[in-house]
Order: sequence, then structure tokens, then C-alpha cells
Amino acid sequence: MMLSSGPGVRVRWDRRIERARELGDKHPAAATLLSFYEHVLRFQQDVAEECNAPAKGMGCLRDEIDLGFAASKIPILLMLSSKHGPKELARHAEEVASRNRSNWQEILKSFALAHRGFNENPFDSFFARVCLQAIAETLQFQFPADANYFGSVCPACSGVPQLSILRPEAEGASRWLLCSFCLREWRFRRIICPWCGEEDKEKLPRYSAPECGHVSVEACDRCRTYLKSVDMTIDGRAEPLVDEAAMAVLDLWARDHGYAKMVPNAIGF
Amino acid sequence: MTNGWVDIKNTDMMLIMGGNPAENHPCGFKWVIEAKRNRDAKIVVVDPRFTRTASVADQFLQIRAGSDIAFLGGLINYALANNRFNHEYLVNYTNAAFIVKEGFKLPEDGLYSGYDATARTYDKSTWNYEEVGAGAHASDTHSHAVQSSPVPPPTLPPNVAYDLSLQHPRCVFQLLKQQYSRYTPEMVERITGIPRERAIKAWETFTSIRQNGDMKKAGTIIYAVGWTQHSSGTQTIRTAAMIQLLLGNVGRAGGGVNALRGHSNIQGATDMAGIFDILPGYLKMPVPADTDLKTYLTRTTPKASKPKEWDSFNYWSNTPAFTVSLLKALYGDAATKENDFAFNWLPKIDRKYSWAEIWDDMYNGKVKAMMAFGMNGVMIGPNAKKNIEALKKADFLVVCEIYPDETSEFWRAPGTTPEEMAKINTTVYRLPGAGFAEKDGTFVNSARWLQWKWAAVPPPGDCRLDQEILARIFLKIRGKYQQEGGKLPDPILKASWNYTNPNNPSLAEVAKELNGKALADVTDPKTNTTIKADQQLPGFAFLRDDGSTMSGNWLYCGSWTEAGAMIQRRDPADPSGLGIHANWAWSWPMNRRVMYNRASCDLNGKPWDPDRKQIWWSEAKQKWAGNDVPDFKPDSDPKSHMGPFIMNPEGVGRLFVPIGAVADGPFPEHYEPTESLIANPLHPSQSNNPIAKRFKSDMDKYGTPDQGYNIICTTYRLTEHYHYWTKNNPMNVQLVPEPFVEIPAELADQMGLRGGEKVKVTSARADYIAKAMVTKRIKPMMVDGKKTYQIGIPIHWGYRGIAEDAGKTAKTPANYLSPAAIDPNAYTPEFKGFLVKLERV
Amino acid sequence: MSDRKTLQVQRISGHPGPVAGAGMQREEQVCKLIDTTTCIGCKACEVACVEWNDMPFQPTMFDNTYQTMPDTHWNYWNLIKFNEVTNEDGTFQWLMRKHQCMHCADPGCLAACPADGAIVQYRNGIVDFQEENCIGCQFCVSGCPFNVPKFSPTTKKVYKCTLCSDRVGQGLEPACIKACPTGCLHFGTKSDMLMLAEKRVKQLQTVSGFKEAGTYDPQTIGGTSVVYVLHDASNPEKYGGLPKNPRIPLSFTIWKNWFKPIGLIASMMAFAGVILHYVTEGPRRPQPQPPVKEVDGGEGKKEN
Amino acid sequence: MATSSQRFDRSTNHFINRIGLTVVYVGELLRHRAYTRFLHWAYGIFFFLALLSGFGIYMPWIFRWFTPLFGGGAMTRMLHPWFGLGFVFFFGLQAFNWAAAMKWGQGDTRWMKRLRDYVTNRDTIEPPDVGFFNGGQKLMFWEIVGGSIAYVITGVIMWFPEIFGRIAVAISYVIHDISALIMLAGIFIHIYLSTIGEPGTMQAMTRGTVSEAWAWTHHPAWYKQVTGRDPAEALAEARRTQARSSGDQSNQ
Amino acid sequence: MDLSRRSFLKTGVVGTVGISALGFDLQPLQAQTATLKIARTTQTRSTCPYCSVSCGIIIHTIGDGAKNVTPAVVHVEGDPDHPINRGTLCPKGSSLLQDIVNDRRLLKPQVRRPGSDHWEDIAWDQAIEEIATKTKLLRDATFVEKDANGKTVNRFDTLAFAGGCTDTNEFNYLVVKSMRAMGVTCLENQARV
Repeated sequence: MMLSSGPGVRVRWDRRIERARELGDKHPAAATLLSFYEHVLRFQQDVAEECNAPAKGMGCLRDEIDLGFAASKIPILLMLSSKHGPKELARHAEEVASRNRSNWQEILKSFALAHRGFNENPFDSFFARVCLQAIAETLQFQFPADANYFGSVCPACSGVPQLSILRPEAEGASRWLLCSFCLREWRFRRIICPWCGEEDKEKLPRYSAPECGHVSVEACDRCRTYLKSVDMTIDGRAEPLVDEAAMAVLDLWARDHGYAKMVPNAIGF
Repeated sequence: MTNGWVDIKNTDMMLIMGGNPAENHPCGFKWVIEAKRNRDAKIVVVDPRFTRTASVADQFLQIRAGSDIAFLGGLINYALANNRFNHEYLVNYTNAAFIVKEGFKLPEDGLYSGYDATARTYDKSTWNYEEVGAGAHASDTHSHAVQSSPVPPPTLPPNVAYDLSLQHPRCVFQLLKQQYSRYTPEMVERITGIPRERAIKAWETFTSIRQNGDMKKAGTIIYAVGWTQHSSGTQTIRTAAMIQLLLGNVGRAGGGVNALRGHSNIQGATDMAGIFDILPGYLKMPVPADTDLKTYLTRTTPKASKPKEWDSFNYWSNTPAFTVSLLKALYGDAATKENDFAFNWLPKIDRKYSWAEIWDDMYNGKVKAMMAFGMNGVMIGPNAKKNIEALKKADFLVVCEIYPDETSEFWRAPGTTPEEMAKINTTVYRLPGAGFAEKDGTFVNSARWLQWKWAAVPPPGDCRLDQEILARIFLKIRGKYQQEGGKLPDPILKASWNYTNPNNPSLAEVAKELNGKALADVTDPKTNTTIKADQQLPGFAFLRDDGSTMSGNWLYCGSWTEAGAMIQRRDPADPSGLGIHANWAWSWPMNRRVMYNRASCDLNGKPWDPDRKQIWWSEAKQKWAGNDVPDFKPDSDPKSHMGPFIMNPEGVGRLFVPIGAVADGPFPEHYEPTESLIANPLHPSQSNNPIAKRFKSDMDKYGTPDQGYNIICTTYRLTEHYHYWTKNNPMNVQLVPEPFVEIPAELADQMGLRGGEKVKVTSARADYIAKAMVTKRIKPMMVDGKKTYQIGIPIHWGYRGIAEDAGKTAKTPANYLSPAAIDPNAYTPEFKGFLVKLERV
Repeated sequence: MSDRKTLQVQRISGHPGPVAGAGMQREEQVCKLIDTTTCIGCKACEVACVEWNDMPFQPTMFDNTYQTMPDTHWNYWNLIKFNEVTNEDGTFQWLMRKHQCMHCADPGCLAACPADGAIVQYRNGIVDFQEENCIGCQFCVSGCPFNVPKFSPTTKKVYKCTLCSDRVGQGLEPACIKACPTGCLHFGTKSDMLMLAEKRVKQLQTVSGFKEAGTYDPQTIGGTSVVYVLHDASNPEKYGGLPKNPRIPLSFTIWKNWFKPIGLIASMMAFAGVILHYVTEGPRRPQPQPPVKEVDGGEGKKEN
Repeated sequence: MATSSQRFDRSTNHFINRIGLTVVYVGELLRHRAYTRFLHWAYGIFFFLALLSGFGIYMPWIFRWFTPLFGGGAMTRMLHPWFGLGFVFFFGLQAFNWAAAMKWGQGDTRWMKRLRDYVTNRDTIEPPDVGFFNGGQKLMFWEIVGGSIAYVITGVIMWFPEIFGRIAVAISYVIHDISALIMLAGIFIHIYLSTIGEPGTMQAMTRGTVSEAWAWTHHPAWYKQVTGRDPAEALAEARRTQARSSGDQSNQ
Repeated sequence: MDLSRRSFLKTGVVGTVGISALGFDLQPLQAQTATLKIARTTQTRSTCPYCSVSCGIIIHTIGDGAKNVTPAVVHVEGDPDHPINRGTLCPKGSSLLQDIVNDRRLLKPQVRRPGSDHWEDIAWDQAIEEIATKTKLLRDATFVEKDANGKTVNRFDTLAFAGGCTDTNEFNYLVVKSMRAMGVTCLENQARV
């Protein structure tokens, strides 16, 4: 269900924050992750509310992003990470804080244009991703939805999909992908690997566990990559972004079984 | 279907007749409702019963079963009288302008010219076009005396006389007008029982899309076996084709003639020629007169027959390439140029071996054994009791099924005493086959989409895949011929069976073989692309008749190319929005989704309806372009006036069918069903179809009204059940638990019958016992002044199933009743519209 | 339909205490729209309901109709009703109506139910039966204007369609909605569904010539969470007994809310009267009574 | 000719009277035999159970503590009809037992007219024509008979609603409750009068005997019929003896 | 797939043991992974075998193919990607699970001997052997090489083959190949009726 105009900015982020808290209580093992992620979401909510400047319609979404504005938000994020984040992240936050402003803009620029949404330093990419995601999402609403687009990269910013969503449709569920950069959802096909296009069903297992209920691992045995899939036909109130992050245990399981994720989510899994 | 399921959403007008899609194709019916909701499309339903399709229709007309041609003839008459056609489409895209030979006679008295009463056949030489300059010498002299030596069958004149002004008394248009001038509303009311003003209202509605030739809108005709299962079923469907040609609907998005096939792979079974009279790809079976390949090819390869100025692609001219490629596929290296590509190893048929004839022969002791892989002969009938008796005379019967079925247990059918059982010497092998989810392979749906399906689970228990069972039997027979020899072992030994696992051929390899591959380098002159040896062929344009290519079915060439399995593609995109979905699986021929789509453009290649552009002539590229694959010669400029119907020798649609392509006459004529209440009002002397075949065995009796059979009976299916399968599924048995007979309320009142009481329906052959469903949905009708009642029987219950085993049914299959009278072209038995008696049990 | 809050109770049957959501304005009432004009009676929704609620296979009887069974059953909550109707103007219709609980705004079952907490109405309009509180008195069976709830002889409890309260609580749409092949079932907020119904009714009136087409949302019970689009809304009875003005039987409303308490108080008056009599008149002892002893300070009993 | 239940009534009557113990001391009169008492307490208990379980269903949000007595709402609903049947069955037997005694005479209508005096204790002794049962008791008896008939009919209707249809159930719902309320009121009065309201009555149903004083005070005609002496005279004589004995006490 | 593969740098490293990429302590999660009861399901795209709409369905089977556990069908859902049925199914389609898992299925080959009144079990090879022998005997006995007019016809018209309506194309082709090789002319199919 395309969030074309999407509910108000605030409501959209509120739902994710509420969901993070709710899952935090339900899954003690992921409680620490989620409490930190709640802070990150709150930060992203403020950024998103402030920046809903209309897109100048210059084609690719990534050029639309006002890097100056993004850079101005980095300090808040750094302070937040050092206060609430894990020790490693806190240490890097101080180190980044010491660099000057143009360097932040540089990180953001390289991250934004990298198209694959990831560079070597997990911490730099964390700061960049969290900051740019909020801005990119408000922009992507201005890009029209194309019902016939079934590509495996985001139609708006050609970003890499973060997770897959099974939305209820008739007697089954249609598969949607959520972009790791601009959080846009677009309709995709079932029983196919988004990376290598593998369609042999024997190579596309789906691993699920009763404890994780509606979140499962959609893996591909050919390119050994996986995506976590949120099944909205089981829990209609799930918030894909947050539910995927909450089930970090599946990421560990997948890694132990030799699968790799194409791009880590906001909290590094 | 000429169009497709999703294409129905584009239509503006629908005639749903001879079919009940709401009940038998519910998920396909979604598109009818889509058209109704989004395009305000009108639905006209004509059916002997008020069905669930009728419940959402705008107009419903109750018709007497078996009188469809009368109603459709009346529609043609109405369209012609009210100028409801487009002149340009009619003249250029149909053979309306062709002039018919001297000596052709319309069937005022029920018979066309050339009828031989004793042999009950037609001499079809007069059913032909007139050749230009024919007056000087009769091109083919033949005498009317009984032919001692076989006279060559009549052929189409290469150069046909025509009159574009459509005024010539013998031009097809005038003959059409004259033929259906007899189908006045009054006559239609007498035959069909439909009140004349309701018929006129329906005709007016359906032809309203072509008000004075305006081509913006498109109308479609949706039908199913309600039309096919009659003694002149093929002609009924021909009438629909003629209507759609006349109204200019063929080739249009939302137009065409959409046949709803009943089962998941009936279309595939006909394409693959699982039937006696054709070879895969609708190639004709050889007859004894075809002494060698060349004679066979000259007989079966048509030559173009058109007005001089026009152009006709006449694609069947490639028959030699298709045939040789097929023979190479069947016999591989053993098929060489020297042995005529093993042509003579094919059996040659001198008569009909259709379904009803097989059972007749078995009953007469000619056919000794049967292998039934997934077909329940005893339940299908017709005249199923005769099938049971026939099986009792057979040597052995092999049944491959997934549920205990009636055919494999004919020897303990209800009413068989232990003594009789002891006297039945048929050995019956019941082999457990695999269910649909346990085997892969291709299904072809009504819309000609070949869709591969993947096996989900291995067969349970000791079941084997069907292809493995067949392969093991064939290879065991081949082994025996190798050791002990026997009659003509060569074809058996040399049939190409080189699969990686011969005992269980992988269907993927077979699918590749169906697509066909090059045996030597093959180049296509026009696009000079070369296909190396052993590479899959991209399309049937590459097939050659010199044995350098092979293809199991030329129609499927292009389904599994070097680029991979087109039939496994699952991209749901449809950029055109017309429901074409070009990248979802593959539709024959050449992934063309709407056939004859050249006819969706006017003479200079511009689409009639700019909102629904399928294909168009792009002047820039000098090629036909479009959202769909053009059903045309890609580079043929519209100015060359090549007809849109590339498969016909004439290149244009056939309002008039020459030289017996349809056995019972160039124009459909209403004939009464085999068992009918009245004499044919049009021509009482020739009431029935003169060449519809009846059977003479002692079990084949045909009821007449004066023997007391005065109620018309039709058989049909329900939404909740699928033929004879779902009587084994608890959920479906719960939805509709028991067999019943639909009886009109007035008839029930007359007999003092209440709903739920047991009734016995008796036909001339057997009886059927079930509970009465008294309904107001079938009303009495006045047919030719006689008050007639119609009843309906669903076919889903036999003597093995959940309800049957629990003793809740009378264990009498519906097809005990149906008559074994078959259609002269399609040989389909007359399941719908025979006479019965009705009494309380 | 992202209904953030889980199901919030608005009214409970036979419940003494205050109910959290009572009287609260229902901000987004869920609604199921059934377009009977495009329903083809294929029963896919019946199968979906049976499968989602794991209802056991039960032998059914042929009953002179295509209808699976005569009426809803304790383990068959959703049933297509087939009605062959000849209208006054002679036209014939075969009307198919998906029959299940209408989830009324003012539910007759809840009004009639004496058991505490057996029937709960949520703020989104769903009326749900709580099996553990049901005492099986079947008052709801006679209270319901649509005759939907059915009693189970085995478990001695009453059951009906719950509009998949478990699915809706999880933010999904009911099982029957997703099953409809011709898409004549819709689920959403009541305002959206009424708008959709209005659009379809306008098309029926103009294009298909059903002058009387309309939406069935009877206000006599405060409107329902299940809304029909009918060919002929002027007489819904022909759709298999769909009442034109469904109303809760008078005996339940007036009796339960007014006379019962008054009746109880009246009988308590007898109790009070008795005590009053004892205090004022005193007991009627057999005569002659023993003489009364004088006790200082207490006023003596009136001697008779 | 006695109906079958009457015959059943007579046989059990003798049986229980034989095993029941009724000791009549001097100065007492036999009021109710063992069989009557047995029946009385039988339907008394059933009535009481039916009443509690009925009112548990009647207004559960008030009488929520009644239903747990019977093991929850469903058990209450299941038991209530059986208690009702038990009550009606035994009361039916009692009805045969007392049918004769309960016949309504003029005395009773007159009694009813002076009901106000009865209530306000104005007369010290009942009017001479009050027989075995006074008007109030007869009224109550017939009221209960009427009530139990109403119970049986409406009760069965509500017990099997699928047979009787929705309107019948709706009506019987109301009638059942009304008769219950009336009986509730009646039972309060009955319990009051048979215990603290008229001392000395209780033993009539427990031991089956009453003191002669009670007899001539409350049922003079019956006293006269049983002892043959005139109640008013007996009262006067009792007063005299009482005055004498109290005189001795006061002057000690 | 317009995704160029080479441009991808796979992360692979979610974090060293003990702490995640961003430094979260993994200990609690690690413990949970040990207890996870992971089930592997395979989703198979198939077509409903009933009518010719060819509704797309997805069959979910549980069971790890590797450990030769025969996969069990757990759920059949409509395939929303399929352009014709868009995920909807009719009452027959939505109860397909009962057709796949059905206790009335025939599970072993059986034979009814002439004159007998019951089924007997028979081994596969024995059944195939008998069928082949009988067919060969029948063919050799009744094979027609030339017809009355002396034309070669190579007909074996005493064996009939009845193909079903839900047999796949490829099976039909093998039938045509094998039966026409034997000269069978009585070849018929449900398509005829």
C-alpha cells in the first residue's frame, strides 16, 4: 500500500517510535538495541519535520538532498549517540565531533552518491544513513509511483532494498521492498532473489521461527545473500523498519549459516 | 480464446451464451465484473437456465437447449438489416466481397448443394469461390457419377472473383443476407422459445456498439461447452465467429471470440494433438491416399486464394517445414530424407476414431484394450452404461488415477451381480499417479498462455509420476520388440527417446524438444541471424522442411529459446494497461496475446480506437510496432492490402467457409438436436443435421416425444465441484453434498412434486435418480406452439466418492442419460439438450 | 487500515460497573461493504471463513437450494443466501446475499444478554462474543433482529461471526474480504465504505437501471458495521429475510432497562413492608399474651 | 376418579406418614402431618434454589455473587430449570394435598375485606369463620399455583427457544419474570408471618403441631372443628387462668 | 536485473563475536540464536489444476530438502503476482490443500484379475511387465500394415488411449510420440468432450 502522500510526517515517525517501545518490552533480548533505536527515531522525526522542502524536480532524488541542512543536524546526532549509544559508537561520536563541518558534509556527500549506501567505516555510514534517511523519505513522496516497476532497486533513489514486506492481498500476500536509503516501498515479485535474480525455488528458502513470528529470513543459496521479511499478513500492526531491526537475532542466525545481508540496517545489523 | 482473460476488462459489450463463467470460471469472471464496473459494459446472457452469470447480467434470455444457431442467425439478420457493421472492416478484412461459384445452393430445404442421401455426405466441390475467367473453362472437370477412382479433393482457386460494392447476387455478403433472411424474429421465437421483442431488444443492445459503423467500441462473445456439446456445435461457434467478423470485433482489445476451456490443460491437449485426427500443431493426420510425404504435403498445404490485388500471407504454406520438423522430433536421426522422414511409420486413418467411436468399436469387440491416464470414461459417457458394457468385453484396462474412480471399478458398478462380476474377464491395472502439486510441466490456459508449474512435493506412498509410468511401459514394450521382434518394430525401436533419464523423462527436456532446435546451422534470410546446430530455435520462422530443424510442436516454437524458458517468466508488468502482460509466461503463437490484432487497425494501419492502441504501422521504422506482438507480416506495408487473417489462404476472415473446411455447410444452418421435441420449423423435411453421426449398437437408442420423452434435459457443472475430482474433497462435499435435478416450479406443481423429493429421470438409454430442486429459475417455454419444460442435471456424482461411499447418493452418474450423437466436425457428443421423462420415485 | 490501538471496549453485556469506552464517540468505525449486485454466489468467502476459524467438516443435507445450509450454524458463521425472487413488474432476480452478523451499532444481542461480559462491543463497531462468559441462555438468539447467533448443543454456548476481531485487532482485514474473486467485498472505515457504496449505487441507478438501488445501513438499530449495496433497497426482505426496519424486540429494551429494576424494587417493598409491620405492629402472638413487665426507661409496648 | 398423580400422592402420603414422626403433646393440636411437611420443605428448598439461581440470571450485574454458588453462570443457567421443575413437581403434589382445604369461600372474601384490620393487629383474635386456612393463605396458595403454571410454560419456551421462535421467547421472558417477582414478594410475607410475624407458627411445619392458643387465635373455626370447643370461650378461660397465675407472681 | 553485481561489496561482517558493528553487546542475542527452532519453508509457484483460468497459487512446504525429510505441504495461497487471478481463488481453489493432502489418494498399484471381485496389490515392475506383454501381444495380433486397397497404413487400432484434461503438455507429447510410434489411432482426450 503505497504511502503516496503518506500520513503526516509526525504520525509516521510516532508509529515507529511507539512500535520500538512496544517491541522493546516484548523482546528483552533486543531491548537495548531498541531503546537506542528509539532515540535515533526521535532524532529522525525532528529532522524530517524540519526539512519538508519541495523537491526541485531535478531528476535523481539524491541530488535533491540539501547536504548543508543535513550537516547542521550531525552534532545533535553525535551528542545523542555518545549519550545513549554503545561505548564503541560513543567513542567514534566524540572523534567525529572533533572534525570540522566540511568533513561532515564530505561524509554525507560520499554516502549519498555511493548508490550502494555503504562505505567501509560502519560508524560514518551510521551517522550519514540516519541523517539522510529522514530527509530522503520526505522527498521520495514527491516521486510518482509506477505500478509496472518491478525492479530490484528503489524507483526513486535507486537505493538498495533494506527488507522485504509481505502485504495481504486477496488469498495471498504481495511482496514489497523497502529502500535502505529513502525508506520508499515499491511492489516487487515473489520467489525471486532481489540481487542475483535467482528464481529456482529450491535455492530460495525462507527461514522462520515461532519466536520471531512474523519476521523471517528470505535467503538465496546462489549469491548467499538474505533479506529479513516482515509478514504483515500475520501482524498487521507491524512497522517494517522497526520490526526488522528488533529481530536482530535472525541476523546473527543468518550470519552463522553463511548468509550475508546486502546493507546493514540503521542499527548496524 | 482469440483474446485473453485480462483483455475482457477492455470490453464495452458482452454476449455470454453457451457458457456459465460466473460458476465455472469465478476468478476469470472478475474481469467481466471489472468491465461492468469500470467501463459500464453491458452483459447479455442467453442460457437454458437462469444461472449465477445471469444474476449479474443486464439482460437474460431463456433459450431452448439446442437452438442457439437460430438466435445467432436472427442476430446476423438484425445486424444486416439495421446496418450495424463497418463497411471498411467488412469489405477488406472478411471474404464478404468474394463471389461464390455457380451451382452453390443455400439450404432453403435444409440441404446444401452436393448432398448424397445414401452415403449421408456432401460433395463439396460447389462450395467454392468463383475463379476469375472461370466462365471460359471449368477449371476442374468432374462427373457426378459415383467416383470409381478417387477424384482429387476440390481446391481453392488462386485468383478469386470479387465485387467490392457487395452487390453481386452470388457475393458472400448477399448470400449471407439471403441465408439469414429466413431467421426473422417470429421464426426465432418459434424455434428458440424466446419472445420476439426480448430477442430484438437483446440484438439491438449487442449490435448497438456498431451503430452506423462507428468503430470506437468493442464487444466480445464469451462461450463454453454449452455451444460445443451439440450435434451442430461447431456451426454454432462458427456463427459467433461470423457475428464478430461482421461487427468488426475480431482482433480488437475487448473483442474477439473467447472460448472458456473447461479444464486447466484442455487447450494444451488439443495443441499437443492428444486426439485422433491431428498431429501436434494442428497438422492433419495422414490418410491412406497419402502414399508418401509429398502427396501428403500437397494435400495439406493450402495455396493462397485471394482477389488479385490483395495479398495473403497464407502462413499454412509452411506446413512442410512444420511437418518435417515434427517428424525429426518424433524419430530423430531415423527420419532421413531417404525414408521420407519416416512418414510412413505414422498410422494412416481412413475413418473417424473419435471418443464415441472408440467406445462403439470396443462395444463391438474391435477395440480390445484401453489405457486411461486421468480420464474417467465411465463417468464421461456419453451413454455411460454402454461404456461399462464395452469395458466388460475388453481384454485389459490400464487406469492411472489419483483417486478411486468409476472407470477402474466398472466391474463392480452398482447393479453388477457377483455372477456377472465373475464373467467379466477384463484385467484392470490401477496405477497410482501423481497429483498436480507433485509434477512440474506446462499447463495452457484458455488464453493460450503456456505456464510452467513447479513440483512442490514428491508423490506420496508408492505413487509414480505419470510420465514415468508411460515411459516405463513404452520402454518395456520397446525392449520386448528388441528381443522378440514383431510387427513393424522400427517405429517403436527408433522413436527418439534420448532423455537423460529415459525411464522418467524430465519434462524440462521435453519442453525444450517441443520448442525445437536446429540440427544444422540455419539462417533467416530477412534478418540474417544464424542459429547454430543444437541451439534452441527462437521462433517457427526458422523451421525448415529439409530436416535441418526439429520441433515437437511448431506452435510452441519460441517457448524455450536460448534465452531460457519463456514459459517460466513471471514478470507481472503490463505497461500498456490493456492486460497484455507480455512478460508473464508465454502465449502461443510467438507470445501474441490478442490474435488477429492487425484487424484492430484500419486500412492504413491506424488503430480504430486511439485509447486502446494494440499495434500500429510506424511509417518511420517501416514496420508494425505496438504493445502486443503484431499478428502479421512485420514489414508488410498496409498499402499492400495483406489480409489480417494470416492463417487463412484468403488472408481474410471467412464469413463463407469454402470446400468443406466445415463439414455441414459453408453457412451455419439451424438443425434440431438429435432428440428433439419438434420438427425443424425452417425445413421440416430435413429436421436434423444431415451428416451428424448416430450409432447403431443395440444400446444406442434415441428417444422421441411420442415415446413419452417430452422434457428437454441439459447437463452442467457447479462452482463448488470440479468434474469427478472434488467428490473426494470434504470441503467441496460440504458445500454441495448431494446430486440433484433442477426442475421448473410449474412442472413440479403439475406433478405435485416438492423440493427434496427423490425423482427418476429416464432417457431412452438409462435412468438417473436424485433429489428434486424445484426452482423458478427455469420457466416453461412455448416452442413452435408446444409448451416445453427443461430440466438440468449437474454431473459431479458417480459411484465412488465421499457422499457416494456414505450411501447418500443413488450412485447413478449423470452421463448414463446422454445420447451418443456426435458433431460432424468436432465429434463432440450431444451432452446438452436431449429428451427425458421425469417421474417421482 | 492501520488501526493503531488494539480493540477498545465500548459496551459490555450485563456489566454493572462503568465501561472504559462507554459513550465515547467512535472515531473510526470499521465497516464491511458487501456489493450484492456483483456477488456471484461462488462461496469462496464461506470457505475462507471456515478455514480461518478452523471449523470442523460437518455433513450437510440437500435442501432444494444452492445454499450450503438453511441458516448460519454455530460453526458456520458466514453463509451466502440464495433467493429466487419474481418482482411485481415480472422481472426475475436471483439474489445472493452474504449473510452474517451485521455488527449493529445498538446490538439486540447485547441488549438481551443477561450474562456479564458475554457480549462485548468494541469502539470500532465490532460486536464480539466472549465464549468463556456466555451462559448459554440463548436470549441473544431471540434478541437479534437478523436471527444470526446460533446455540451449540455440544458446548452449550452461542456463536456468531466476529468480523475477525482477532485479525482486525492485528491490523488485518477479515478473512472473507480477501477471498472474494469478483472484488465485491470491501473493508475500511465506515465513511470510506459508505462513499464507495454511494458511487456504486449511482452507477446502478444510472447505467444498470435499478432505480431503487441503495445502501442498506438501517438506522433503526443505529446503523450497522456491515453495509449492503442492494439492487432494491426499498424492500430488502426479498434478499432472504433482511428486515426492512430491524428493531430490538420491545420486550428486551423496555423490559430490561426499566421494568426489571422497578419490579425488583416493588418486590423489595414487600420485604420492607414486612419489616415495617414487625416494627410497628409487632408479631401476632397467640392469645392470651402474657402480661408485659414494666421496665423503667424503655417505653412500654402498647398493650392490647 | 383420582388422577394418576393423586393415586401416587395417596400412596406416598401413607408411606411418609408412617415413617414421619409427629408427636402431639398435650395442649397441642395436630396441624400438618409428616407428608405435608415433607412436601413443604421439598418445594421450599427447590423454590429457594430456583429463586437464587433465577435472580442470578435476572440481573447478574446485581446478583453476581449468586451465580458462583452454583458453579458459575453457565451452571446456574443449566441448573435453574431443574430446580424450577423440582419446585413445581413437589408443589404439584401439595396442590392435590391441600386442594380441598384451599377452596375459596365467602369467609375468605370477607377476610380479604378486613385485611387492613388483620394487618394492624386490631382484632386480638381472628373472626370465627377462619377455617384451616385464612383468605391470605388461600390467596397465596392460588397465586403460587398460577405462578408455577406460568413458570412451566414460559420456562420450557425459554429452555428450547429454537423450537418456539423468537416472539414466544420474548413474551415468556416477561411473564416468567413477573411471576417470579410476585412470588418473591409473596415469599417475604410468607416467611415473615410464619416466623417472627406470628410466633408459634413455625412449629406447625416443623413438628406438625400447634398450641391450642395459637389455634383459637388464628384459626377459630378450625379449632372448633377439631376440638369441638368454642374458641372464644376457650380464650376467655385461658385469660382467666393467666390472670390468676400472674396475680400469684405479682404479689410474691 | 539492472543491478550490476560487480559494484557490490558484500558486508559479510555484521560484527566480531561479542559485539556488533556499532558496538552493541551481542551476548543476549547469541544466547537466543542457540534456542531458535528455525524451520525452512519452500515456496513453490504452481497453477490450480481445476479450470482454465489458470489461477496462480503458491504452495508452502516445510522440510529441509537436504536432510531427506519429505517436505509437507502446510499452506496453499493465491499468487498475487499472477495477472489473471491477482491472488484470489474460488471455493475449489482455496481448498486445494485438501486435494494435495487427501486420505482417499491411491497409494499403491493394484490389479483386478479376470473374474475376481476385489483388488489385489501388485508390484510396479510386475504391473509394467504384464501391461507391456499384453500390449505387444495385442499389437502383433491385430496390426494392419496394408489396407484393403494395398496402401501402407501401419495401424494398431485395437488399443485406445484416453488422455486426461490435467495432463501436462509434455506428458501429452510423450503420449503422442509413444502411441503414434506403436501405430495407435484410437487416441483421444478429454479435450474432445
